[in-house]
Amino acid sequence: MIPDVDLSHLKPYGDQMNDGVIQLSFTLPVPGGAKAREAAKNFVSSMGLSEIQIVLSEDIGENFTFFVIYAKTTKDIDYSSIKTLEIESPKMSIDEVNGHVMKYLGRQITIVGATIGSDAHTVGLDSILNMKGYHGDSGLERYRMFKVYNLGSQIPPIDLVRKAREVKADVILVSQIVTQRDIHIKQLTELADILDAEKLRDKILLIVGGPRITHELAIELGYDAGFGAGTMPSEVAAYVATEIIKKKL
Amino acid sequence: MIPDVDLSHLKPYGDQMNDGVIQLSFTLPVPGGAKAREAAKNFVSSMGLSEIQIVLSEDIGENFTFFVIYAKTTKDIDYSSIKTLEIESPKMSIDEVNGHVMKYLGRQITIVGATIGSDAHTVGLDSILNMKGYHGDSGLERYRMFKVYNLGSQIPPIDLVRKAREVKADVILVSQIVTQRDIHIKQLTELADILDAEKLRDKILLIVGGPRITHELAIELGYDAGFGAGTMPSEVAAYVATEIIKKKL
Amino acid sequence: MYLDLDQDLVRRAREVAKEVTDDVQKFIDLRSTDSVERTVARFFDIDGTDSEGAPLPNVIVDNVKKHGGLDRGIAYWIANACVAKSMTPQQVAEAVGRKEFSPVDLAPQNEGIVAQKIDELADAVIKKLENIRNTREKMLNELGDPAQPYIYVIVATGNIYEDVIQAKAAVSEGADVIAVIRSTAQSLLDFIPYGPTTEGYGGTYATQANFKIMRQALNEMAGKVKRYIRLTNYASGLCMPEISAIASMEGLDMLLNDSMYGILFRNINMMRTFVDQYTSRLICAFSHIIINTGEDNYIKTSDPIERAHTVTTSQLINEQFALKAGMEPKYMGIGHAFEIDPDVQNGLLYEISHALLTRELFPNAIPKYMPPTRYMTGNIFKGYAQNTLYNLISIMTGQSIHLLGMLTEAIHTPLVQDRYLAISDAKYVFDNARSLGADITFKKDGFIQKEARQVLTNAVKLLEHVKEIGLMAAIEEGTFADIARKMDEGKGADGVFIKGEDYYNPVVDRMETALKGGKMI
Amino acid sequence: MYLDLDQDLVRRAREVAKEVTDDVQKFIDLRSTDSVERTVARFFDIDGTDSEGAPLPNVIVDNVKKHGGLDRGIAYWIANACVAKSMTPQQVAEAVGRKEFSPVDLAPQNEGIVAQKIDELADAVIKKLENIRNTREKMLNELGDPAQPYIYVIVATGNIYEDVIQAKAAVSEGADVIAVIRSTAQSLLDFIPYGPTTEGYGGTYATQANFKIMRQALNEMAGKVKRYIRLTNYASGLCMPEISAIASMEGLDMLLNDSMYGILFRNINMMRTFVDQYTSRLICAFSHIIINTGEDNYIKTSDPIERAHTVTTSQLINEQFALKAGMEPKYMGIGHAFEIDPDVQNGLLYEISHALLTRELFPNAIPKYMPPTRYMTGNIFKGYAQNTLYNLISIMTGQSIHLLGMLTEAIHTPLVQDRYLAISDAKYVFDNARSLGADITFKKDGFIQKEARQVLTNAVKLLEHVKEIGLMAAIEEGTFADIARKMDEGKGADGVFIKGEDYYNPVVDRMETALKGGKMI
Ligand code: B12
Ligand code: B12
Ligand SMILES: Cc1ncc(COP(=O)(O)O)c(C=O)c1O
Ligand SMILES: Cc1ncc(COP(=O)(O)O)c(C=O)c1O
Repeated sequence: MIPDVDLSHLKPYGDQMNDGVIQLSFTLPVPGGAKAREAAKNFVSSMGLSEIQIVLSEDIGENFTFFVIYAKTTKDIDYSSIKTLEIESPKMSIDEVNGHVMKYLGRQITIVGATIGSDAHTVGLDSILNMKGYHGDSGLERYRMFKVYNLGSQIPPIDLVRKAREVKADVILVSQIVTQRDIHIKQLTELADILDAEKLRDKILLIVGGPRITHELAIELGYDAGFGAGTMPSEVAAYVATEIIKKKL
Repeated sequence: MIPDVDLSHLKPYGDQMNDGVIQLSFTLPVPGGAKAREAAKNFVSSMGLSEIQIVLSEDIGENFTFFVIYAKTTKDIDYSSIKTLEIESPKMSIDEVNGHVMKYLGRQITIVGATIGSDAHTVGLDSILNMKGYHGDSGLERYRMFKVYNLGSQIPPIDLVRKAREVKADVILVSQIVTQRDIHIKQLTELADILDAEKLRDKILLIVGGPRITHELAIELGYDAGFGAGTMPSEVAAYVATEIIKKKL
Repeated sequence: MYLDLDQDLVRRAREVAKEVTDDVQKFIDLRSTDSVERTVARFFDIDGTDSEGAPLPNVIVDNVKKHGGLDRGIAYWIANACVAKSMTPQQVAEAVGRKEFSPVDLAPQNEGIVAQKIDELADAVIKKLENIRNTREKMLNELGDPAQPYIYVIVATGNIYEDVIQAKAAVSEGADVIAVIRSTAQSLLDFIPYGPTTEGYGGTYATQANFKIMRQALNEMAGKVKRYIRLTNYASGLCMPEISAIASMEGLDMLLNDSMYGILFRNINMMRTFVDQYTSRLICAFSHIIINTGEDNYIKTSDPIERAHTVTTSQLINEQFALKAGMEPKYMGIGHAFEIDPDVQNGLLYEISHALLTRELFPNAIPKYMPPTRYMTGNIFKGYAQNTLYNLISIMTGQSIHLLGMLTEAIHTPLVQDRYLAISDAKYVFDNARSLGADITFKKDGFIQKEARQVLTNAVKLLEHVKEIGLMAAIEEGTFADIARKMDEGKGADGVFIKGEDYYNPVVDRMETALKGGKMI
Repeated sequence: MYLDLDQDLVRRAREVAKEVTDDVQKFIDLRSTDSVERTVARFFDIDGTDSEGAPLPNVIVDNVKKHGGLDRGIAYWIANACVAKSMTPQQVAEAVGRKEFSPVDLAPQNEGIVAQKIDELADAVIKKLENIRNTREKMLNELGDPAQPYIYVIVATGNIYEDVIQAKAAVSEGADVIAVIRSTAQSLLDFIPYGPTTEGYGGTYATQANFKIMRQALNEMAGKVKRYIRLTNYASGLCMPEISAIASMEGLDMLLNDSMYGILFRNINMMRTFVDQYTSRLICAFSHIIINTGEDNYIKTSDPIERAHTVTTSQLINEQFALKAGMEPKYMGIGHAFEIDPDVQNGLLYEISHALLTRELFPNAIPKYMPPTRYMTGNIFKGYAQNTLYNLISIMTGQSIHLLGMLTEAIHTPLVQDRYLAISDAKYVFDNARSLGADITFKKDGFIQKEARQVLTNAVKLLEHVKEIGLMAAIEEGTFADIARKMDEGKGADGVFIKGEDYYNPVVDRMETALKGGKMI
């Protein structure tokens, strides 16, 4: 840590400790001018910011005004007392994962993966599942003790569940990339509901991933785990192995 | 105005009316990781923002973490009721200004300008005072009815006042560009105090300008007016002419 | 030129591409699809939906199909019904929608009169399309064509009215082309939704009403800014020719229209797409609608350097299919993209090389350049820098249609401010480097020239292979984008049929005559 | 090269610049200044302040001056006092500070012994400086010299300890050079503040203690990142030679050091600056400290295109003055800047042309390229784009020292995040366009070549004129930066004096011998 940082009253650092400087930008649906600037200022101070500097106030046409602002926060937060709910899973090599599963489970773990609903993005899911993996980190298909079914994209939740039942899946991996208008929430909820309805939920480890997914959100939606941007396949592998073993013991 | 905008509950416009989306960036003096992300999130929600998306959380070394965040405001502001305190001065041509001063004052207006204190920036002041002016808008020296003394930069407030007294100035134009550590506040306050002490304050129209200056700040500091980034000389000329005439009548 | 390419190799590339597409064209000429027939229905002014909300063009075509008459072509059945019932095509369709009768069950009317009816209806279409085309071109000449590269931005709120607001702002900021992105995977719908829509995901539904609303808004703005503003939408998909039809009737200027996109990236049946794209492009060629091909998609998932030649290959194939549809090169928006990982050393030199290759390979076309997307991240500042270099390469290499990159590409569909920042950056860079391309040259046999030759050579190799086994077999084999699609699989296969010998499509027929004096080329 | 400049014109430019500076050098050689004498005192290890806080080097020099002995040079008086009182120079200075005596009042000691004392003190200095220089160069060789352009960033918090925190972060992000900006207008102080400082405006005071603190911090980081990290500060000003002295003793690598900056931009008396810069540069030359000249300042207030030749002119003059101080070209950080209004059409072509001109005119120097500043605005995104193009031009034209632009240039002194964004952008662009310069050439007699020739031609014209009337007269006439300065006006004029015939400066003498075997050149 930096010598004179006060962790129980943490503030943003601009060009000196605790100056609390932050940068903002946003657009107001009003024409540019003094009144718009005043509005922007009121809005920013309503967030508890002070020493507000409107460094750009640009009328971008059709009654929109774009602002770039620097301001200082009056608030501070207690860093020392922060608890994060994080996916804790040990770092494990492929052999360790395989060894582990062999030892404690004595059989392959069956995984079904898909991008559900109208979402056509496969690259994210593939980089977790495919041999090739992600940035040199091999995908789950490379693990001897995983049996992976990658259904691809635009899979209706109902089909995904059917497949899961058919192959007696231990794990479902869902990818959701498109989040506009919260469509991912709708689709993920639908999947969870179907699993409940079919009494499969507690038999299956339910995992979601995507660049806009957080573990927190996943928990809220009744999933076991959520993986975000930059996830490495090995993290997922280690998590799956440990959790399934827990479950089955 | 845009058809369905609600001016009494104005919110930022991201990609639809009232979605309230804003962008933020700031640095926390802690190392990167889940705990830092959580801290950033708490901090942002402490500003009354929701649906917080941390789109970048980058450990930039030496225990600093840089964040880029999108979030939605829960607050809205009443635009319709906003009153702005603005410098109101009519748009006037050079001839109009000269004619006006001739007619109502019957003599030249004497103006002393300087960048005070340790501030060495002259371009701003010069673009208001010099013949050449700013972006094709002629400077005050070009006005027949103004007598301009441009003292240049790094002028101690005391010297500026001495000069003002010596030439019986009607107007003092101060430029302040450097604002770091609020040095401009110190220097501007010093100038105002000297003028008070020397009982000159109410005899003189006291104006400050600079890219970080606002009319509001100027008023707070006991100045008559403040001009900000992109000021045109003609605005200043019109203001000076009308104010001095008011004063003298 | 900058690359001094081996012109024999260039000629060879075109020859092979032509041979590759010749076979497919033979296959195409024997077939039609439900969508092609619905296109005719739409041209005959059949619009609206039945009581269940099914679009009438689908209703009547499905009905005729169910009753086994479609291999004769929908035109005959509509005309025959019009004569029999002395109704307009619209009235016929509505009646069919009300299940009052099937056109197929009606007694065949006097051959001559029906033929006359068909001609009358078809001539009307052609007249109408010519008028719309001429009005557009008149407006273009009056207002003036913006300088290239055209500044092309996307609106994608899902709500057409919101789209209009944002499109207007974009135009006043300097946009030359507005593309309304379609709602997620509309390409997989086997019908075109009806009416104005306000709910879409990742984009706004392509409907005739939405086209009309946006076209009108842009024409207003064009008058204001004294610059012709082009409107773009998306054709590729299960309704490829129909979308072209409504686009031609609403005066759109550009359509995303790729001969293989649907097959590879949307798992649409290959016979379906090949047949559809032909009619779709005939319409574009006739209405002077610029097509945008989708080569950017190839390098969105595979490596942009190693697989650069697949882009070139697809470009050459797209060009040949467009020529077969009688399209002049100046309407071919040949696609490519700036997708190289920013961490690659000398990535910018590769980009310059690839961008120039497209430009020099298609000197008479109007190339469409696509921005960085897959390597954009949550670092919006870095994203802005990537887009700045992309803008620079575009002006430097003389691209024509320039789709702006968004600093928030990795995050959300563009906010108004994202679009403003993108447009102002493009204007800044284009103006600041306006004559750069004219002032530089590249070292003979240097990095850039070598790379371009390599890519072209690999493309020719690939084409030779495709020619060997045939394009369709090549697709089955997974030659393109590492994606394999089977001949008879994929969506919409059941919508393809072999024309009967009494098959007649009066609109296609007239367009072929107008564009190339008859079908065979 | 890229510009194929007329080499006769280049030769001519240098000739004239030499003649222009020859006269001034004659003038310089006859004179010394208070600051030059304080430099000697500092080299004799006189440091600290008196009870009023006046630095002891000032105290002793002022005292000797008051008592009329300075024209003999401070070295003699210190040595004589050391002998007389058998004190160290520091003890002498402290005693003088306590007003115990004036060195001038002390009885002259045995000539031989005093001379010996002087040699002893001076030889010690030289030894010390050589050691420091060698340690630096050893470290440089061990850790390795980063690739050019060096990534050069500024820290400017006003608080040296805060500066250290930010400098370390910058280094771990990829900075190669750290410059600690001086507190606003320190150049106008006729003394160097003493000790570590935590309060400054727009920058941090340049003090020997601050130099030491930062040097140590950077050495630690250098070890961590396995890259030699250079430290920069500012010399130009009233204490030009003294700053060089403390920099040389604390192992700095670069100094802002311009032969005319103080005169033109800080209204320092011209005689004072000319005399001071000579000794200042001797020290830099001897200690292998890279100088950074300040040509960027010319185009911060005047038009960067119309007045481009004033930059070139100043560069040539700076080069000649550096040569006269026995400096090898590789230590000449010839300054220039990317300051053209982004709204100028083809502004980028002008920038390329000007940047290449500097590069090709000084092939053996180590040019320092400065970022856009005056046309930066509150639009931080646009600012980031401007800096991205600046970075590109730098790598493309092969610049050596690259001062990073900050997206918030128009707003505040850099925040940590601003610096991070600047460094990551420079790394991205440099790597992404690493070999671009090697792959392009410019059209013969094209825009870029023509512009460069024009600028050089105008520079030669200007130099010819300056030669006509003499450099000092030219400055009085306002030839440079539209600023006129009178011979005897300006700050610090009273600090210049003519050397007596018994004047002796043992340190300067030794450096001149080491660098060029004696004064005259
Ligand atoms: C490539 C791409 C496409 C390709 C997809 C090709 C394919 N086969 O996947 C094509 C061109 C088809 C496409 C189309 C569309 N796209 Co798209 N696309 C992208 C793009 C450029 C890159 C995505 C990508 O491949 N990232 C690389 C992978 C490796 O990263 P990742 O997905 O984040 O995955 C990592 C983690 O998230 C995690 N992860 C992801 N999934 C899972 C699952 C599990 C179980 C786990 C454990 C982890 C995990 O692990 C991965 C490795 O670390 C993004 C923009 C961007 N730069 O992100 C837009 C983007 C995702 N697309 C977008 C949109 C809107 C669309 C369209 C809907 C646009 C339209 N209206 O046409 C269409 C339609 C697609 C559809 N029907 O859904 C938007 C989504 C906006 C939003 N947040 O809602 C984006 C962000 C672009 C934008 N700003 O508009 N797209
Ligand atoms: C040019 C320049 C310099 C030149 C100045 C040359 C000169 N003779 O003026 C030089 C190189 C000398 C310089 C030096 C320094 N500068 Co300086 N400089 C700038 C720069 C790049 C441009 C300023 C400019 O000319 N703007 C153009 C004019 C026309 O705009 P303007 O000043 O805003 O003026 C307009 C309005 O503000 C208004 N206005 C201004 N004054 C007045 C007065 C009146 C009465 C009225 C009515 C209106 C008015 O009207 C003008 C026309 O519209 C800015 C960065 C930037 N892009 O703004 C930094 C900047 C102002 N400098 C800065 C600093 C810190 C310095 C130094 C202190 C750095 C250092 N430690 O060495 C030094 C020391 C100078 C000193 N002692 O004060 C900082 C200030 C940060 C802050 N907010 O505190 C800036 C913002 C750069 C940065 N980000 O660090 N600088
Ligand atoms: C050629 C082409 N057509 C159509 C589309 C998009 O249509 P959809 O998302 O409905 O498949 C794209 C998108 O990349 C494209 O490149
Ligand atoms: C050559 C040179 N010396 C010194 C300085 C700054 O020193 P000061 O601000 O103390 O005058 C500059 C700043 O631009 C410079 O260019």
